[in-house]
Amino acid sequence: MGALSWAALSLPAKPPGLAKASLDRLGESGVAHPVTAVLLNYRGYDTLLEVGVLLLALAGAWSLGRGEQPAENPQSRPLLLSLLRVLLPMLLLAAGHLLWIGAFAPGGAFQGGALLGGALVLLILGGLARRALKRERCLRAGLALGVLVFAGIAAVTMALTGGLLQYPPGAGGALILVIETAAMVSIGLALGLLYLGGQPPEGARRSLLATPPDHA
Amino acid sequence: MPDADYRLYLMASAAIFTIGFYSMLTQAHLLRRIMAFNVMGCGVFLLFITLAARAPGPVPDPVPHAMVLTGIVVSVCATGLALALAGRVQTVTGKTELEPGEDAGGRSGAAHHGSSA
Amino acid sequence: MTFAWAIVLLVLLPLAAAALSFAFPRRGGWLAAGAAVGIGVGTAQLIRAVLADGAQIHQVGGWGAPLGIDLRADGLAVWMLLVAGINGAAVALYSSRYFGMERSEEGRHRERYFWPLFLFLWTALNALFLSADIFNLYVTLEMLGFAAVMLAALAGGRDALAAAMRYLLVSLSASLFYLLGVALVYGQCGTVDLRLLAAQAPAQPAPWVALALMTGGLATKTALLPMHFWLPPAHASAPAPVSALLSALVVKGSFYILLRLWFEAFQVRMTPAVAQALGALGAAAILWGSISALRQARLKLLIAHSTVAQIGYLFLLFPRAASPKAGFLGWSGGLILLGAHACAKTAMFLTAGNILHAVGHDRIKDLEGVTRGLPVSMFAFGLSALSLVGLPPSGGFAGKWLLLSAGVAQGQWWWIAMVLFGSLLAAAYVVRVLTHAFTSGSKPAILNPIPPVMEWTALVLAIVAAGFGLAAFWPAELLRAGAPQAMPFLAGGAAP
Amino acid sequence: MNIDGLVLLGILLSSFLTGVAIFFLNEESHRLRTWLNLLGAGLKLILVAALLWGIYQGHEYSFSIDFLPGIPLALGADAHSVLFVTLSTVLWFWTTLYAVGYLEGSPHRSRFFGFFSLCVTATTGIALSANLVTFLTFYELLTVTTYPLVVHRGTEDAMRGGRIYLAYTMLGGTVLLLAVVWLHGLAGPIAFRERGAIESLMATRRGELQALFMLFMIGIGFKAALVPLHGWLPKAMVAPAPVSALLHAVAVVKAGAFGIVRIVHDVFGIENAAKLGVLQPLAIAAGVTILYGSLLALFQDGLKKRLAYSTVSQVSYIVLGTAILGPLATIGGLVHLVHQGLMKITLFFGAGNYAETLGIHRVSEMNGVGRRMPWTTAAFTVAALGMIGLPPLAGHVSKSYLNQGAAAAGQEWVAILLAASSLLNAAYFLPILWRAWFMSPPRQWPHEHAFGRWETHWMLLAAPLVTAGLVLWAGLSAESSFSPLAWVKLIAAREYGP
Repeated sequence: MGALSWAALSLPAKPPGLAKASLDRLGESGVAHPVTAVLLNYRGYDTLLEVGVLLLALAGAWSLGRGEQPAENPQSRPLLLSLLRVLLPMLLLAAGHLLWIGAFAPGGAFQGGALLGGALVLLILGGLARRALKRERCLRAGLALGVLVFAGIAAVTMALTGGLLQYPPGAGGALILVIETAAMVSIGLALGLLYLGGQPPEGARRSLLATPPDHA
Repeated sequence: MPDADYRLYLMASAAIFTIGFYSMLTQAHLLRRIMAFNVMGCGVFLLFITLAARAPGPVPDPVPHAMVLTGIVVSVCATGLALALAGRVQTVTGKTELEPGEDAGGRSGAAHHGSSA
Repeated sequence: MTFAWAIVLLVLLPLAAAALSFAFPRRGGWLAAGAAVGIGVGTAQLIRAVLADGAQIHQVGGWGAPLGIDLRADGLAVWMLLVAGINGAAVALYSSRYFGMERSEEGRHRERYFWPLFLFLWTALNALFLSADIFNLYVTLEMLGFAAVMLAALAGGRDALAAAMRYLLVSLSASLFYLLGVALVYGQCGTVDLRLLAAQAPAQPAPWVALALMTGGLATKTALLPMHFWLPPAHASAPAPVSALLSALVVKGSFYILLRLWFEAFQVRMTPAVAQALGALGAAAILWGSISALRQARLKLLIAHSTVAQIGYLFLLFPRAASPKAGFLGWSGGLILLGAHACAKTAMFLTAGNILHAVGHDRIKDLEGVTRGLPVSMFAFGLSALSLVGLPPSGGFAGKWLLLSAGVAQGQWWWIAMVLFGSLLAAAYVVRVLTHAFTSGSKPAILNPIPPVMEWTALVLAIVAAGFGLAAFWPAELLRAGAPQAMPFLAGGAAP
Repeated sequence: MNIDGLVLLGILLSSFLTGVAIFFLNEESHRLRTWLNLLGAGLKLILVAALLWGIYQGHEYSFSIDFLPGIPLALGADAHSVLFVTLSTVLWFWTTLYAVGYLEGSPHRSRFFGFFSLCVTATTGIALSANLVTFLTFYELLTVTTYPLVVHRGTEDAMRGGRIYLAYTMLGGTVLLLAVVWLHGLAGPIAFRERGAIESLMATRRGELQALFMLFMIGIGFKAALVPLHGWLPKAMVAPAPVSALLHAVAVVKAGAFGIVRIVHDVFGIENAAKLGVLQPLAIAAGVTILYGSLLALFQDGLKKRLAYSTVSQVSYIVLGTAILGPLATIGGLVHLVHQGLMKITLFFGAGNYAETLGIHRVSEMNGVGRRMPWTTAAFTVAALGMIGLPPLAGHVSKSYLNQGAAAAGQEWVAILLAASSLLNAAYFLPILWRAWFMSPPRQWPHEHAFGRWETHWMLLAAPLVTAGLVLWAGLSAESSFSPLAWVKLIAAREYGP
């Protein structure tokens, strides 16, 4: 810790950071908020891989087998249900708002996705998502959406401008919004579904790997 | 930001990271170790944020902020994954700790076969 | 333009294939096949471009470092891509039958999740080798780590889950050490681009600490002694194709970043003391890994411990290459050894998978008569053993020859003795297996038939490992392409 | 590299491809396998004949491809190569024939003949190597390809023998690798050259060269079975008879002896080696080996073991001849490379026939075997008498040149040594012959097989008769212009220069 603090303290107080450069070129980036510009434009490639990491983490969790059964009977939790009635619309609205203002104020796909994820967790807790959770194909498609849209746009920009994630002049803002929307859906789904600790449970059937494999 | 504050945050980030790492080494319960990982992560993110705050002018350096956002998402994924895995370990072994010095090699090949073939 | 499209083929294609194979779990095998073909084309194009025009740079988003991320393909990067491509393709082919052998719900489950995880792993490796940005490297490193851990857990048993859990915790902590280092570097230098860092060469204490943190984290992920403890259980308890990926490729990802840090971004700090220290750990790993490999009762564990020893060889690259005299010999020797080890180790693990499935266990002392039942697999094992021991004309020999030549040129006799002694130890542990397998026993040899594809994949890879020393001049040429600019002191050792 | 050089590649491929093809054969396709074997061996024979003819016509042969950075994989056909490649190819053909007969009906024949062919590929590779790294490559390949042959039977004994074999040869290979790398570090790539390739270092690097010479001799000495590095040879006797014949007469030991000749002649140069003062220790090591091997052979009851120790002793004649400065000794040593090969392979064929036909493994069981198997025993007798050095057989020629060479070099002790060795040879061979011809056979042989009209399988009989004939020929026509001796004289003339 000593060495670490010493090293940290020795860092120059007036740093040679990229603050100026990123602000100077903000105009070219298609968004007005510098953090979003870094995330989706200057260092958009990081974010592309990161959306991949999120899907990977979810696939990894699902590979462990089926997760826990959500609450049996939603009616047994009246308090949660009444809370959800108020909270859910607000969460969805807030998520959409965060996504939209990400272009010029703190916010964006991750923040919005986190709220969506929270909403999903609440739904699961309330036992309201059981039917949705059974539609595994849709869930899988929704989860993969972010990566596919992002990678697709990266490939398209390559074809249009010859540069990976190099947006055509003027199209940056719109493309970023498309990416962010798709990413937000996937992020929300992934974060919410990670809560299950595995693949969504399958009706009455016992989860696949829940019983310890037979060790002779 | 006044100079003194900024140093305080630097030292705090180093301290948080060290505390996290110490727990990672000494704690046995998987949940605690996963939390220790998150504490370590917080130390790193704090360092990034502090470094961003050094930038001259009213707006902090956005690059470390973006990096922290990326880092947080990764660490959330890692936590989710680790929790799922720890849950599975508990289901299968009935324990919430890893046996110290556990080596899969200790077991005979035949008993192992069922799971890895 | 070549490079730009190669990125699409090498990174975006497998990434999209990974997402698609998650969305359409039944199509995983075909998606992987498509990705493999694309990666093959991309790698070939890139190799041609690098050999013709030297290092290639692509500025993602058109921004350019330091604001944007630069991707770069030089000799080292494309060599790693090639090694990953060959082994990845072989593992994909093998896996197309491996998971199907088990006709149970459990087997189908594994197969469904193997493909997306595998494709993410391949994406991560390709992205890692192409990245010239230490923060972007962090992201790829995490992707690699997650995919590796979850693949290791895929076997699902008690051992595999415990080993994967340990692996995950180690891997995550190590990544944070790396990330902390990245933060300090950015704080000091204001950039995370490898080449810009190399140009700055700052002398303050922070980069030293950063470098120590990053090296510690990466060495842990590479399983360098004494941070190797997690590797043998994780590699040995995973399904065979996964063991192959972990040993052949995953540990090399973090090793590659170490090379980039020490020989490029912070080359000014590559003092003889650092080089000797890393080399000494490597030497210790050779001894420890080989001796414990000798003592293993199970084949997969033996192979996993052998990985620990072979990783030790890779670290001998540091003292050999970090010398103005004959540095390039050590550099190319270590990297050729890396490729040879990858192919040989994949072949060995695939063979072990065949044996495990065919005879129902992998206890070395009960392998009597296996050569009779699985001649092709055992032949593959023997050939890959040639490379592991370093007998000519294998790739292992070519690598060791170059390392030894560098050692002679630098007058480092102690290290030469180490390399030679390690070869003898390797011979001892592979012969132990061969001895038991060749002994004609009375036991019923084969319980389950093995699909020919699985045997032949292992054999082809073993032939590559045992034969590519015959063309060792070619990787040396490739590694020279694009290297000298970034790594001036590697130019010191012209080919003899 | 030239078009003619493809002949060299062809010589290697003729057995390599045969070997690979045989691996793929079904265990049951005996006939096809036999044809493939004989085809490969025959093709190799034809190609070597073409090579000899071409050299006679004044063609030069070389072949090289890129290998390690800066070091090619190079084949050539100089005088040394031709001597060894001809020997091994001729003996190969007959050993293959013999092995086909010997292994009839035993399991794993595809594996056996596959490695058998790869083994000759490695041996001819050693013969044709034109530089040190190529030599090292084939030298190690020989180790690898012979191991499966040694352990072929798969018994506990075989595995132990194989382990010991591998331990010795791997250790030797490692020492050799060290020597090769070190010498490359000093002198750059080393291509074999008459009179040596290290002239430039003679003045400045004397100490290092001496150390290097010692390393080379130790590294190769393992395969050449120089005492005390010979331990593997008797242990490797667990292998089937054709393999023993191969190890002793054609491939491993012979490759070791050839390697020593190569290093002394074409890497160091015999005159340079003499100047370094390293020849005398080598001569002494060879002398010790000659006596030690003969002495131990005396006490072996197992026939193959006795032959094994005899090999330890006889191969060092070659080393001894190489270690004495002067053309006559060089000729004696080199020609023994051929002569010992012919004689020893005949002896092993004989031993194999006794074991296979009558179940005889010990000298003490050989009473009267000459009456039961006169042809085999006749061949065995010719070879044994040749070993003792009886004129006009091949062994006599070698020994007389060695004697003269030693006298010319002023090394009188060699004459005494050779006389003692001849006496010992007689002491361990003559009792065998006496038993075989003059003692009465037992009522029942240990384990008799019937083979139809000949005393044994015709393939088992043809090979020793032919090689025994060659022993006679090499001795009788030694002074003609188409004999091993004539060729060896040519080598010596070049080695010592005008």
